[in-house]
Amino acid sequence: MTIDDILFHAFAFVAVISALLVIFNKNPVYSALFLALCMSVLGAMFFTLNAYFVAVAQITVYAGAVMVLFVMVVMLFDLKRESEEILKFSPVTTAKVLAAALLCGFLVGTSWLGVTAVKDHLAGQVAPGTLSADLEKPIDGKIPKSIISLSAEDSDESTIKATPEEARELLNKMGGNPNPDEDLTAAEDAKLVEKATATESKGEPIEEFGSTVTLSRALFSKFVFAFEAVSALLLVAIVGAVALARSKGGTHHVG
Amino acid sequence: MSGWAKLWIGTDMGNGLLEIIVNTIKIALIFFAVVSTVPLLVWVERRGSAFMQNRLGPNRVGPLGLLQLAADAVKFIFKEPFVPDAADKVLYFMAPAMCLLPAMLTFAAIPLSTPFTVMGHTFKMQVADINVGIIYIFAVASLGVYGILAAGWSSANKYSLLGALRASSQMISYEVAMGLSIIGILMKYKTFDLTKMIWAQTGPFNFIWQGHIIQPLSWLPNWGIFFQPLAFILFFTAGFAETNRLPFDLPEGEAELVAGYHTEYGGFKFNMFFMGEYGHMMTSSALITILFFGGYALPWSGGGPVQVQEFWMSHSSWLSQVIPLATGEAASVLAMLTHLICFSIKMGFFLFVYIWVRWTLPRFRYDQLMDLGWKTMLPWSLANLGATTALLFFARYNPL
Amino acid sequence: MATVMHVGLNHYLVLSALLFSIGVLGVLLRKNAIVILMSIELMLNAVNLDFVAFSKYSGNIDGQAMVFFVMTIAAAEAAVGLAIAVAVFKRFKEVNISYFEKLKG
Amino acid sequence: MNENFLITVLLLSPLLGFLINGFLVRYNNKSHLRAGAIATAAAGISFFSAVSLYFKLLGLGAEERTLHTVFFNWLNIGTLNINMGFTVDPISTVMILIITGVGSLIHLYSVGYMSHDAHPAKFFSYLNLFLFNMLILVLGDNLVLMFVGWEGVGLCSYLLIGFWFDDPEKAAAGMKAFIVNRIGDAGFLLGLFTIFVTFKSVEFSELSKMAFAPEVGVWGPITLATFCLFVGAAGKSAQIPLYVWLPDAMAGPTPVSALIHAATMVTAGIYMIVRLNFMFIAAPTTMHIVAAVGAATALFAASIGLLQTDIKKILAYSTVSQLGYMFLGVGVGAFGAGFFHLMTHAFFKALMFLGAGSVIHGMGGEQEVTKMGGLAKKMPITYKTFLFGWLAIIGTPLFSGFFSKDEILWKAYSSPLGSKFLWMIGVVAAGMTAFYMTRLMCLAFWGTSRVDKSVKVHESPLTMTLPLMILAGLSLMGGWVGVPHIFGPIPNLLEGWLEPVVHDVTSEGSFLEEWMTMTASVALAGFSAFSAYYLYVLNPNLPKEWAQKLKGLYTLVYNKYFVDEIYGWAIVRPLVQLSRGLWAYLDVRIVDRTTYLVSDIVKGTGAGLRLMINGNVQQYALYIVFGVLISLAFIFAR
Repeated sequence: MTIDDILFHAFAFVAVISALLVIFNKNPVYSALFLALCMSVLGAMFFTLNAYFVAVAQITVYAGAVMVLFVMVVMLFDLKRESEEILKFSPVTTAKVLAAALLCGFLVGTSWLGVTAVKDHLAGQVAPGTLSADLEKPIDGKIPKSIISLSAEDSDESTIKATPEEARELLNKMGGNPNPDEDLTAAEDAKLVEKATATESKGEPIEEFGSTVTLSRALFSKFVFAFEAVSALLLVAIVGAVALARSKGGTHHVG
Repeated sequence: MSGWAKLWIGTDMGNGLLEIIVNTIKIALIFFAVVSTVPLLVWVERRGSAFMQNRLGPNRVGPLGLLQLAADAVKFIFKEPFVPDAADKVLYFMAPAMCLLPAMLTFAAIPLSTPFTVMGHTFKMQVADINVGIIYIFAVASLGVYGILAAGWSSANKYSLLGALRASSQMISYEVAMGLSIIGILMKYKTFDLTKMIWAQTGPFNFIWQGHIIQPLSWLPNWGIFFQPLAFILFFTAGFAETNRLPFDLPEGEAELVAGYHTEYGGFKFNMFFMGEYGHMMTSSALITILFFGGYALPWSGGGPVQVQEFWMSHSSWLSQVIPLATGEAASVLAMLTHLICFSIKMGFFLFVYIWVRWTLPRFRYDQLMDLGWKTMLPWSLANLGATTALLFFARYNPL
Repeated sequence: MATVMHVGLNHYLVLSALLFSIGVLGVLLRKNAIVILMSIELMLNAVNLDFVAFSKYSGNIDGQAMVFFVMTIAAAEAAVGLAIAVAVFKRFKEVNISYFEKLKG
Repeated sequence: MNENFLITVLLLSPLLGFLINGFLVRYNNKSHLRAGAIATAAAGISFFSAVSLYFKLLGLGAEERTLHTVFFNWLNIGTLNINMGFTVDPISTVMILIITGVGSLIHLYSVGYMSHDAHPAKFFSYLNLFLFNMLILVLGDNLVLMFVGWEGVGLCSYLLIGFWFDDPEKAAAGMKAFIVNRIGDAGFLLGLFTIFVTFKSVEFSELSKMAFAPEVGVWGPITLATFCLFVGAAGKSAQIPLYVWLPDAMAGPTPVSALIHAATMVTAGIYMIVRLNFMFIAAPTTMHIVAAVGAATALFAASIGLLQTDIKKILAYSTVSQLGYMFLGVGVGAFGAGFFHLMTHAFFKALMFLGAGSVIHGMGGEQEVTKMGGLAKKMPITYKTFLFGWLAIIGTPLFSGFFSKDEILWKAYSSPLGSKFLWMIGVVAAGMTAFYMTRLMCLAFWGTSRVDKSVKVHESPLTMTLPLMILAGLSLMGGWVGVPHIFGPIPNLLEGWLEPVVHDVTSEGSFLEEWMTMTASVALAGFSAFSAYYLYVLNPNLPKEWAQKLKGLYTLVYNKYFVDEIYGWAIVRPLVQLSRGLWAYLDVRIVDRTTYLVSDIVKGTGAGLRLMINGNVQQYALYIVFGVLISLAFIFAR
C-alpha cells in the first residue's frame, strides 16, 4: 500500500459512485454536477499517472467548460425532477440492463484477466515494472488467446529490453541518478527502468515522461494532421451549434 | 507507535510522516492566511472608498476602526440562517463552499517565497509545487463557476438565476481572453511552472536575439510587463471580470438584479461568497505579480540567498553589519523572509489597485461587457500571440 | 489482498470498464436527452482513462495525445448536441428523447 | 533537346490544342480563325518536333535508330506489365512525319474550308484529338497502347463523320463506321490476347527479339494471332468484307476525308502489319490471305469506282482500292513496298481529296461530277494541283505513285509468296484506276461545262490552295526516295532507312522481267486513261449507249454490287430479329422476372427490418451493444 494505491482507490470509489449517481439521479442538475465531479476526479487520477497537462486540460475542458455548458442549459430550461421511474420494470428495460451488465462483465473480465495474462505471458522477458509490478498474480479462468497475441505484438520491443544495469547506466549518463555507486533496491531498480525506458524510447533523454514538452512534440509532429483536422472540426461544430440554437432573426429578435 | 503512524511510515510514502504533517500545517496556514486577509482587505476597501468619496468610513470601533472587522465577523456568524422555502436545500448549502473551495485551491499553487532550510529539512513556501502551475490555476479557477451556478439555481429566485447565468457566461467568456493573453509570455518563459517563471525574471532587463544575450536597458528590471505590456493590460482587465468586480460586477448589479446570485444568502453563507471573491482577487493579484512583476524576486537582483545578502548590504547600512553572519540555513531563512516581504508588497499593490478601480469606474452594460470580451480583448490577445510568435521565431529564441 | 490493492494497469482498465458500462446503461435507460449526452461524455471519459493508463504503462506519449483529440471531439459533440437539445426544447418544451422520434424527413 | 522532351511535346501539343479548343472556347464561338490558329499551331509544333526527332534519329547509327521513352508504368497486373512507353524508330518516324506534316497542311486547309461552319472550335478540337490518338497509335511501344490509339482514332473518326449530325444520313454514316470498326477491333483484341497468352508479352521490342519459326498450317498460334490482327486491320483499313463503311464515311467534312479516311487512319492496318512484320513473316497462311484479300479489294473497289458519280465516292473507292494494293504488297512480303505506297498514297490522295474539297467549296457544295465540267479554267490552281495527283495515281513514270505501285506489282510478281495471278489482278486494277481517275478528270475539269447557271464558281482562298501546292510537290517528288534498282545507281533511300526494322522477303526475278512487267502496267494504264478521255471528252454520248447495251452489268456495278443490301439482308436483319426475340422472350420472361423476384425479396426483408428502425434512438443504442457483445463473444469463443 503506497500513497498512490490509496489515492487510486479513493478516487476510483468517488468516480464510480458519482458516475452511478449521474445516471440514477432523477434531477438533471445533480446529474450534471456529479458528472463534473467524476471528471474532476478522473483529472486528479491523471495527475497520478504523470499526465499533468492532460489532467489539467481534462479539468479545464470537461469540468470547466463542457459541463458548465450542460449545467447552464439544464438550469436555463429549468428541468424539474423527472416523474418517470428510471428503472421501471418492462421487458425492454430488463433487456437493456442485462445487456449493459453483460457488457460490463465482459469488459471487466478482459481488463482484469487479459492484462494479467499478457503480463504472465511476457514474464520471462519483461523487466520488472515495465508493464506493471504486479507479476505474481496467478491466472484463473480461461485466457483469451487473441488478446495475448494482440498485446504481445503491440508491446514495443524497446520498452522491454532495458535491463536494470542498462537503465542505471543510462540514467547516470543523463545525470538522473545523483549517486551512481549507491546500491539500489529492486523496487528502485524497477522505477529506474521505467523511467529510462520511457525516456529512451522517445529519444529525448532530457525531458521527463508525460511532461508538456514531450506531449506537445508528439502533438505538433506526429499528430499534426489530426490536430489540424480536429481544429477544423471544432470550427464546424461552433458554426453548427450557433446555427442550430439561434432563434429566427437572431438573439435580439423580438416576439 | 500507533496503527496509523505505522501505516504511514511503514510504506514508501515519500518522506513519511514529516511531509504529511508539514503539508497539513501548510494547508492550514495558507487557508487561515487567506481567510484572515479578507477582513483586512474589507477594511482597506471601506476606508479607502471612504477617502475616495471624501468621507471617513468606519472609525469608531478600535483604532482606525480596525476592530470593526471583528464586529462584522461576529455579526455574520450569529445571524439567523435563513433558507428560502422553494430552495433546493442540498445545493443551497453546498454552493458557498463550492465557491470558496476553488479560490483556496488556486492559492495553494502560488509560490510565496524561496524555500528555506531548517535543521536539515527544506520547506517550500508553497502548498503544492505543480509543474503545470499556471494552467492548474486556470483549471481550478474555472470550477468556480459551479458554485455561482448552484447558488443561483438552488435559490429558486429569478434574480439569482439570471445573476448566476450572467456570472458564469461572463467568466467563461473572459477565461478565453485571459488564457490567450498570457500564452505569449508563457512562450517567453518556456514553462508552466510558476517558480521557474519567477526565476526567468531575475536580473536586469535582457533578452536573447539571434543567440546573443542583449541588455539594452539595464536600468529596467527583467520583468514580464516590459516584454508583454499588452498581455498585462488584457490579463489585468480579464482579472476584474473573473472576480466579478466593478466595472464588471453585472452579476450582482443591484439596480437590476437585487444582488445577483447571492440575493437569497445571508449570514455566514454570504460571508463565504465574500471570501471566495476576495480569494479570487488575491490569486489574481498574485498571478499578475508572478507573471509580469517578477514574483517574489527582488527587482534587478538574482533570486538566491547570496544575492539577497548582497542586496541588503548595498541598501541598508545597519543590516550590513549583521548580514554577513547569516550563513547556511540562516541565509536561506533570511532570503525567504525578504522574498515574502517583497511578494507581499507587490501583491498588496495590486490588491489596492483592485479596490481603487472599483471605486473609480462605473459599471458596464451587459452587451458592452460581452462585446469587450469577445470583440476587443479576444482579437487583441490573438494579435499579441501572433506577433509574439513571429518575434520569437525570428529572434531564434528557442532553437530546436 | 495485497495484489488486489496494489495498483497496476488492470486496476485502471477495470475502473474504465466500469465507468464505460455505467455510461452505456445511462444511454440505454434515461429518457432525458441531455442526460444521455452526459452519459456519452462519461463513456468518452472512461476511454480517456484507458488511454492515459496505457500511455503510462507502455511509456508511450501517444496515448495522451489521443486523449487530447478525444476531449476536443467531446467538446464539439457536446456543443452540437446541446444546440440540438435547445432546438428541441424550444419546440416541445421538454427534452425527452422520445420527441426525437418525431423528427422525420 | 533530349528525346523525352521532344516526344512529350509531339504528343502533348495536339492534346493541349484539343483541350483549349474543346473546353476553353465557347461552344457557339464562330471564330474559325482563332480556333484554326490554335489547332494549326498545335499541329505545327507537333510537326516541328517530329522533324527534330527525325534528325536526331538520322544522327544515330543505322542499327541504333531507336529512341525509347517511358512516361510511367500504366498497368501492372500479374505478368502483364504495360508501360506508357513510346518508341521512335524508322517506321514510326515516317508515320509521324506523314501524320503531323500532312495533318498540319490539312489543318491549315480546314481554316478556309470550315470558315462558314457553325462550330469550328469543335471541329478543330476533334482534329487535334485525332492527331493525338494517331500519334499514340504509331508511337506506342506495345500492342495495348497501340490499341488505345486504335480505339481513339476510331472514336475521332466517328465524331468527325457525324460532325454534321443534324443530317440523319450523316449521323448514320458515323454509326456505321463505328460499328463496322468494332467488328474489326474485336479481331484485333483476340489477336492481342492470343499474342499475350502465347508469348507472355505485348511489347514490340520483346516480341521482335523472339525468333519465330515459320509456321505451316492453319491453327498455329502465330497464324491465329496474325489472322485475328488482320481482321482488325481489315476493319480499320477498309478491306473486304469490312470496307463498306469507308464510302459512307465521306459524309464528313472533306478535310476529314483527306486526313483520316485517306492519309492516316485507314493506313493504320498497314502500319500494324509492317510493325509486326517479323510475326507475319512467320505465318505464311495469313500472308496468303492478306495478299488475296488485298488483291481482291483492289480490283473490286476499282470496278465500283468506274461508274460512281459523286466525286468523293470515287475517291473513296479509289482509296479502298489503293489500300488493297498496300495489303497486296505486305501480303507478298514486300513490307517496304507496301509502306512506300502508304507514304506516296498519303500525299497524292490527300491532295486529291483536298482538291475535291476545293471543287466542292467552289461549287457551293455540289458533289456530283455530272454537274461539273470545264472547271480547269475557273479554278486554275485547283486544276493544276489536281493534275499532279491524277498523274501520280495512274502511275505516270517519275511521279510518286509510279514507283510505289510498280514496286508492289513487281514484288507480287516475283516474291516467293506472290504469284503471276496476283500480279495480273494488280495490273488490271491499275488499269481500272487509270480509267476512273481519268474519267473524273474529264467530267470535272475538262470538256464542256454542265455547271448550273446559279452557281458562282470561284477559286478557293490561299489557306486552301497553299496546302494543295505543297502536296502537289510532294506527289511529284515523294516517290524519289524509293527509286528501284533498275533505274541505275540512284540509292533507294527509303529501303535503306527501313532496313534495320523491316525484313522484306527477298524476291527473285531477272532484270528483264522487271522492265517488262513495268512496261506492261504503264502501257495498260496509259491505254485506259486514253480510252476514258476518248469516252468522256471526245464522245460524251458513248458511255450512255454502252450502259444501255450492258444494262444488267451496269446496274450491278452502279449499285456497288448490292453489297450493302446483301449485308442488310444477311446479317443486320437476322440480328435485329434475333434481338427482338430475345427481348420478348428471354428478357421479359426470365431476366425481368428474376430481377423482380430479387427486388421483391429485398423489399420484403426491408419491410420486415423496418419494424426495428422505429426512430427510438435508445433502441438503436441497444442494438449497438448487442453487436459489441456478439463481437466480444466471438473473440472469446475462438
